[in-house]
Amino acid sequence: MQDLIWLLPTYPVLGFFVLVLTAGRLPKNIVAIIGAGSVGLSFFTAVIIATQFLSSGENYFIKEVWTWMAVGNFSPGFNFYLDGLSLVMMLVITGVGFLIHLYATGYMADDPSYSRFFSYMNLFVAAMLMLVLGDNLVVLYLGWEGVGLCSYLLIGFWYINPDNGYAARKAFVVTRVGDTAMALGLFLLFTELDTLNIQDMLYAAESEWEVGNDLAVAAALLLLGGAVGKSAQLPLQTWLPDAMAGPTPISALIHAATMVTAGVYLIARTHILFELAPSVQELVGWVGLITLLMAGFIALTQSDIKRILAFSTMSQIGYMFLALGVGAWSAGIFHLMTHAFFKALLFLASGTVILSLHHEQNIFKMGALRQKLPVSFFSFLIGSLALTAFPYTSGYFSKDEILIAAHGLEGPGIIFFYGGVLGAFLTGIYTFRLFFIVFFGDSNAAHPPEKEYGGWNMNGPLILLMILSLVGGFIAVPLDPVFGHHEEHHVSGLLHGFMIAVPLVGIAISFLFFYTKTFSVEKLMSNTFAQTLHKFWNNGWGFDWLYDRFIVFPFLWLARINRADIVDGFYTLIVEISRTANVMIVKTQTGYLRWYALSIAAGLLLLITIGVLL
Amino acid sequence: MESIPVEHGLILAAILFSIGLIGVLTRRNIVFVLMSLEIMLNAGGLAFIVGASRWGHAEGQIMFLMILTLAAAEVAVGLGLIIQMFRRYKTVDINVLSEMKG
Amino acid sequence: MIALFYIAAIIAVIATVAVILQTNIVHGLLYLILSLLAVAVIFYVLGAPFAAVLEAIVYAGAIMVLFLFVIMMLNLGQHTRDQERSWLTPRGWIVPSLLAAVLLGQLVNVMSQIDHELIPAQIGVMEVSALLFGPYVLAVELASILLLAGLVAAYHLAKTK
Amino acid sequence: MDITLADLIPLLPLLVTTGTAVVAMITIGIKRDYGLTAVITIIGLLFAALSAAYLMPNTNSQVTPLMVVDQYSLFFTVVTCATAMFIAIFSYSYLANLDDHKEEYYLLLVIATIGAIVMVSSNHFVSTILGLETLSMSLYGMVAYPVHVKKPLKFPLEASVKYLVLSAAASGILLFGIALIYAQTGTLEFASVVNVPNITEGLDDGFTITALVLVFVGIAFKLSLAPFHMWTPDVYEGAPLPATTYLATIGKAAMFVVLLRLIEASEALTFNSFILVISLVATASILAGNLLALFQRSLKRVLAYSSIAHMGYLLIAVVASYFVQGSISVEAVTIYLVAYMIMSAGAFGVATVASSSEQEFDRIEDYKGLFWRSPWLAAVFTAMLLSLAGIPLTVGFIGKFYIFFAGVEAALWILLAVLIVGSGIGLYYYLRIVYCMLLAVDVEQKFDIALGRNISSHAVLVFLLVLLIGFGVYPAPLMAMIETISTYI
Amino acid sequence: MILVWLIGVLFLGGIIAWLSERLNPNYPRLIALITVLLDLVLMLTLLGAEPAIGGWVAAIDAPWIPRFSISFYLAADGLSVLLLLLTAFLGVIAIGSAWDEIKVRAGFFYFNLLWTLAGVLGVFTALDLFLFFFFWEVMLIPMYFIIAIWGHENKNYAAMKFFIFTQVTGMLMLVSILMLAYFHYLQNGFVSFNYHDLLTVETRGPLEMWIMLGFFIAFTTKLPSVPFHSWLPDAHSQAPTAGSVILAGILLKTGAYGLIRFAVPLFPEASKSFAPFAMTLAAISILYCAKVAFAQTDIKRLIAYTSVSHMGFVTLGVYAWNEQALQGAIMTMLAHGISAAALFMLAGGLQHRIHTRNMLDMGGFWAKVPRMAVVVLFFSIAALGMPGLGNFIGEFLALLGAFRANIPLTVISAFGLIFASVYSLWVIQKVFHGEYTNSEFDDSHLTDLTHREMVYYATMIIGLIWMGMYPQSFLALSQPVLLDLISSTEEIVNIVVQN
Repeated sequence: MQDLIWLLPTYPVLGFFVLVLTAGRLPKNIVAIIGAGSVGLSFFTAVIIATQFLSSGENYFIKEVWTWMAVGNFSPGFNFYLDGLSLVMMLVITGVGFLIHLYATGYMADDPSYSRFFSYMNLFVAAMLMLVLGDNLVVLYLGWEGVGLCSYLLIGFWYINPDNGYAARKAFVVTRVGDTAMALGLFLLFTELDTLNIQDMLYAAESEWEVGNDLAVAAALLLLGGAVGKSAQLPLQTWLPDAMAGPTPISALIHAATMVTAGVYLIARTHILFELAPSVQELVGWVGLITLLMAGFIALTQSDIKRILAFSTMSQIGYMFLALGVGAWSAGIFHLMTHAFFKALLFLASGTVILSLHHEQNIFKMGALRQKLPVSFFSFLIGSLALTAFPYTSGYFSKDEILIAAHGLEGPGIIFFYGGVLGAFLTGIYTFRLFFIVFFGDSNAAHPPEKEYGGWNMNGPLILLMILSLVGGFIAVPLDPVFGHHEEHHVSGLLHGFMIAVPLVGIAISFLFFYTKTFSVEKLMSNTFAQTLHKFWNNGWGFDWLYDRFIVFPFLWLARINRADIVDGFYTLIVEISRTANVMIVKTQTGYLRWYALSIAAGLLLLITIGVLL
Repeated sequence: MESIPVEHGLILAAILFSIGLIGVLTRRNIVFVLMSLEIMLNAGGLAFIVGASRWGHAEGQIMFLMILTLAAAEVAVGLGLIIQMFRRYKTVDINVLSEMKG
Repeated sequence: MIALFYIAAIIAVIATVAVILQTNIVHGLLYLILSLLAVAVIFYVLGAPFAAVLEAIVYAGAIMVLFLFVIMMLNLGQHTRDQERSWLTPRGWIVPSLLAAVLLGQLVNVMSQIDHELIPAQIGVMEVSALLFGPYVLAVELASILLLAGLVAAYHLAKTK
Repeated sequence: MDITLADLIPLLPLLVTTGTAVVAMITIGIKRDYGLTAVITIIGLLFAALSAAYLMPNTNSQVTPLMVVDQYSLFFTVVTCATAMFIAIFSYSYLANLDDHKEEYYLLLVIATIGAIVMVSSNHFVSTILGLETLSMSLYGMVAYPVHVKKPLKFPLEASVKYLVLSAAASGILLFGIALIYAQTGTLEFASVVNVPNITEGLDDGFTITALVLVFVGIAFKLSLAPFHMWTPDVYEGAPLPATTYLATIGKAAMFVVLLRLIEASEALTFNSFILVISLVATASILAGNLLALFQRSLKRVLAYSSIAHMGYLLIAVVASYFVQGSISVEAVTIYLVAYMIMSAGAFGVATVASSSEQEFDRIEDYKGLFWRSPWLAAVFTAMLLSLAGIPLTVGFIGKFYIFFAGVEAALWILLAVLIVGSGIGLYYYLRIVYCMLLAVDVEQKFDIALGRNISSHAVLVFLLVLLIGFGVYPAPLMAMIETISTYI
Repeated sequence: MILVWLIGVLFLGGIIAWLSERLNPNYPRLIALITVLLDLVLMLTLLGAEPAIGGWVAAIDAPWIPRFSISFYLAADGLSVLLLLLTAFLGVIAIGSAWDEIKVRAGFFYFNLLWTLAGVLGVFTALDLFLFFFFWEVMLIPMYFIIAIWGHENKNYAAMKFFIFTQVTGMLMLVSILMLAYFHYLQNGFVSFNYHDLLTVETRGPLEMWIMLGFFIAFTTKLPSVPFHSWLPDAHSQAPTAGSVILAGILLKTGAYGLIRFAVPLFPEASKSFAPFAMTLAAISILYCAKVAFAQTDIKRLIAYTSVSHMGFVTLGVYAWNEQALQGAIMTMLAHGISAAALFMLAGGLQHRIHTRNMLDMGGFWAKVPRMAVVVLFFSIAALGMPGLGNFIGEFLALLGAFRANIPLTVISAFGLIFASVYSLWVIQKVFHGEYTNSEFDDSHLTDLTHREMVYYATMIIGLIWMGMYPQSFLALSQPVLLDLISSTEEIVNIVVQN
């Protein structure tokens, strides 16, 4: 049965082809069956494979399908590699993916491009599976680019609005910057180690390079470049908020649960390389820390429900990076999984809210939705609690592990720890700010919802995800064979209490500000410093501004001034010279006989002079 | 004692040749141009005779005869053209023949 | 004999210069004949009596008379003379003269390196004829064809239709 | 050295041509008949060509000091007579409606051909001058031939006067140069000017070079090499098309053969400064010719300017002849001349076929849309133009290939660069004409190009096209022949 | 002999197609199609042919111009066969794209088309350098006619520019060929243009660099590479669709082929020292033209500039001169041949429908022509190097190989991948996304792709996916050739270095 692992991506690919080739001629329910069903089949297969794998007791399993290309010693194949890590990823992708597909069958029901939507979704799942299951970096890169493409296609799904197109292109191009770095990393690894098969490569790296080797550092840095691009970490984070232009299930699937965590997967997958380059590993931690804090602050100021969630995603991935940076590989992946549950939940719930409010996304135009939208309310409640690491929700366990591991690290560990705690505090504030504003208080909606949108296909996934968000923390991930068993870190009870309490304080502050309105935001915002800060945060710490000024505008300017291609000007100049020469020389053809005779005499004189004198 | 330097003969021919050339270049009257051409050809003939004299050959003289022949033929054709030209343009100004240029 | 050469040469040069300076076309022609006759004298001095005779008869005689006929045919009057005068401006002269002078300078320069006295050998009609109707007989025939070409062309061009 | 009966056999082509002239003259004298004269001329030239071809394989004799009848001169005799015959055929329909006596034209054409034959067989200054002047004299007549027509097409008179005056001046220069050479070497045969008993010891090269330059300038004028080229476009434009064709093909080729023989025999290229002079003239010709033609609207003038450039290309091979071993550069000159004659005759031939003595189609716009009005004519024209541009599949490319080869062997990098630049510019104006023919027809039918009107001219075009493409694709036989004959230079 | 047939069939077919127009205006396209299909079938027999000595199949060597020992020497190896197949395949596609577009003087059109193809086949198989040059030039003339007769508004300029650029640089190559032949004469006593003979010529020293440059310039003009690229945007934008297809798909590849087959193997040492410079040019091409492409508003010009950019990877790969890089270059040639051809067809189809190429007038076409949108999307994605499609294999391998040769330049070139995404997605955005507003053109003919068109695109899509997912079938063909080339040049270079 494990041999059938190749079926995993095959189902969605088939789904994709069927949907593309029928080009929207199928009725919607058939499309839904194909679209969601193919992923469901994958999930089903994945579960079977997972049980078999876990029961087999093997640490890994390889299935070779065919050699992609063989050029000299470069011969990556379409081979599948299954171990604990890819098992988790595979299950998350197919499982959460299936739920989101299911949800989308309801969510997109009124969209004319129904079939196009599901074709892209299916392609995405296939690509994502290739990413996590490939046994070599080239196949991983195939999936990597594939998910990027689908992300582009789905962000720009509603193409009529040029802003969506812009967001889509931004997402693609910015991540491609990272991808290019990653490709260079691949080149470097292959040039030095002669293989791109991940396990062989890691083995070779381990045996050829000592810790801190420059090449290892360079390779790890380049891979990190790819990871930060895909996972929207500093400095390539700017695309993620804009990516919310896509339909909400997309935000849930791609920009929360799966694709954006690919960077985490990549680093975890090649963790040996990062261990060989401790400086880069520490950098990963720093990137995570800064991103999580930055995103937290930004989330405080946002008003778009999906953007808030997007920044929170960014922030949570920051935690995962932090985990990777401190070497808590398992914790990172564990958080990846729990995050997939509760963030998907939050996004899907926000989708229901948005649909019910006729595509209203501004939280200040919502309010008092608790009664009207009960499913969303509960979803949000559970999701938010998990997000803020409320004790014994799934997020609690994973975040706990990360912070404890950070605390246990020498050197910057203590900064990582307190930074992480501060991030948790911010999480508490912005999450419940959203929660309270949307579900409590007065209704500010222009079109108050008549009823909650959604049937079983939308609510079912929500309920399942609620359960997972609550109890997901108890799932034991089989990662030890992959990362080796790390020593358990412990913190003192007091510190642990502090860790638990801080997010709760955050929630409490939110409560006071937005529920009871004991404190007034307006008052807080009255001084200019606060306003400036707010504006600064609201604009994402000015990164977009910076990139526009220093990269985008110069590029556009260069493009504009050189539209006619200056190189061509050189040839035009030659033409002009010929033309001028022609005009000048034609003047010598005066038609006067005596002038002609003179030219002969002058020519004669000239030639004799040259001949005699030289 | 009874001798002339070769270069003097040649220089005389060169002088005549140059004068003929000046004539061709300056005169606008086509008859004068034709006459100047005759001077040039004649200068060439003179140079041949000098050469013949220097080598004691008759060949130079034969060449002179040929020049004489071609001068005659050229004058005949040239004068024929002058007649046509005068008939058409009523002038001997060579500058009227400048309709083609460029 | 030597003196004769130089006298004839001076006459030839002066007469030739006079030709190209003339405004009256018939005067110019007469100067040309003078020049040709002077050259004929030089030919004689250089030991080419046959050439001298031909120069006088054919060139100064026949060809120049042809010129004269045409000039008479054209019947160029006072108007032409005035026109000639107006054409002969220094502006028109200066460039060609300079050019020709420099050219002459070049020629004289290279020629003056020759340092060979020439004792004119007499090459009479006999030698020339022997050569002409010996190895060069083909030249005679070709010359006749050349004249034929001139004849046909001149006939065609000069005729009145 | 007297002429003998045996000498007459090598002179057969010349005799046949002369006989043709005489017969034609007598016929005209008895009864003017245009058709008959034309037929006599064409047949006469054909026989001349055939006789030369017949003699070619095993004739190599010096007939009197004046003429050398070897394979090389016979080859060019064949080429010359054949081309003259083609031009005679083109002329027939062109002149058919001329409102004047038309018979003398053929007489002049034949006499001109005699001159050309003499030139290609000449290794003696006397015959050179005679041949050259015979050719020129006839051409004066041919250029001005339609002078009596009430409304002449262009300006045949102007063309003829310009040609005559300038040509006579050039002849004067040439003769003066020959006289100086004669004064130095004491012979009128083409002989080495190097290491001859000088007039006195100590005479430096200046005298020799001056003499050589004078001769070269006289020849360069006839070849319309820059800066002695200015007459060319005017004369080409003013002359009736067949005369232009004659001037452009036979006039050039015959003169070039003389130049080639003279340069080889005189060893003039041992003087570095003379090489410099020729190189400069070549460069100037290539650049001036191509630049002048760029935006020219008259077809004849374009071809005139292009001929200036082509003569410049040929000079490169001449320069190369000093540096290379073997006969490659002579072959280059020869094959290029042949190619040039084919393509020039073809290009002018198309214009001639389209035109008549009453109206010449000389502006490039006249050929607008020719590709769709008369694909056949346009195809021939395009092939000829592409050949002039040196594009493969045509004999023009083979010629250029040889010149490149000679240039490379002689390491004449600067001249090759000029050649490339010139060819590049040249492409522009050739393609301009081609493009004009490709344009959609939006003008009324400018000229009648009915095939039946002058089927013989079309036949000639077919023949030229076959030669053009045939030698372009399979040049081996031509190359083999030229390789053999080139040893005679 | 089969190679002669391949070329001859096209020549003959061209003439028949031209003549057949008199019978029925629809015959020429039919005859052209049959001819090229016949050629394709004939080519397939080459795949099964047993290679003779040295890996060359179907060699024919007949004396042609004995004066210079020039022979009519055609032979094919794996590399040639790949390109032959590409040529015939795109030939069919080109005829398809012209099927409805060319109504005027169709006979002459197909004549030119087939003759261009014949010339290209000659270029890909000629092993005598004179013959090579011959074909090299021969293919230009019909191409000139295609642009000049059936081109768009500025066709004269474009056709002229195309012709002059390629012709002038061709002459440089001719000089180089002759120098090589002359060197052979000096060393061996006889002139030869035979490829194998010339490989043995020892042209060391400064001259080798100059001779090599002659080839290099000619090939990079055709390729094209900065700074010789500026003919291409004009030619492409003005050519009729089929012309663009042939130009982008096949003609550009002759330059790349020349680099691989001649420029480097004939001058291994000079190439080696020149490689950094060539790779720099490649990097500049990739980035500069990608940037210029982005600025274009004429959709065909844009695609043309992207072609230059993509061909930069070929130059990069060739001058890296190791197996991965060369395979990358070849795969790029094949894949770009198809993707660029398809994009030009699509742009041409668009122009055919709305009579403009200005992207500023377009927008929101997705709703109007969804099938076309998807197809454009596919090929744009392919062009920006999406893994799983042919272009990725090529560019990835080229960069992978180049990384071994020159890291900084490879890093710089890799930025081309980013730029490619910028302009590719810009086209999609500009043409298909956004709201459909129409004020600039008559949209009554803006119809979706027909079934016939879909068949062409489908074959090309399948081709690209095949190349992307199982490139082994192509790599295997060229591998022995490349290994041979690499080992032979290394031998020479090593010897020189030892000396």
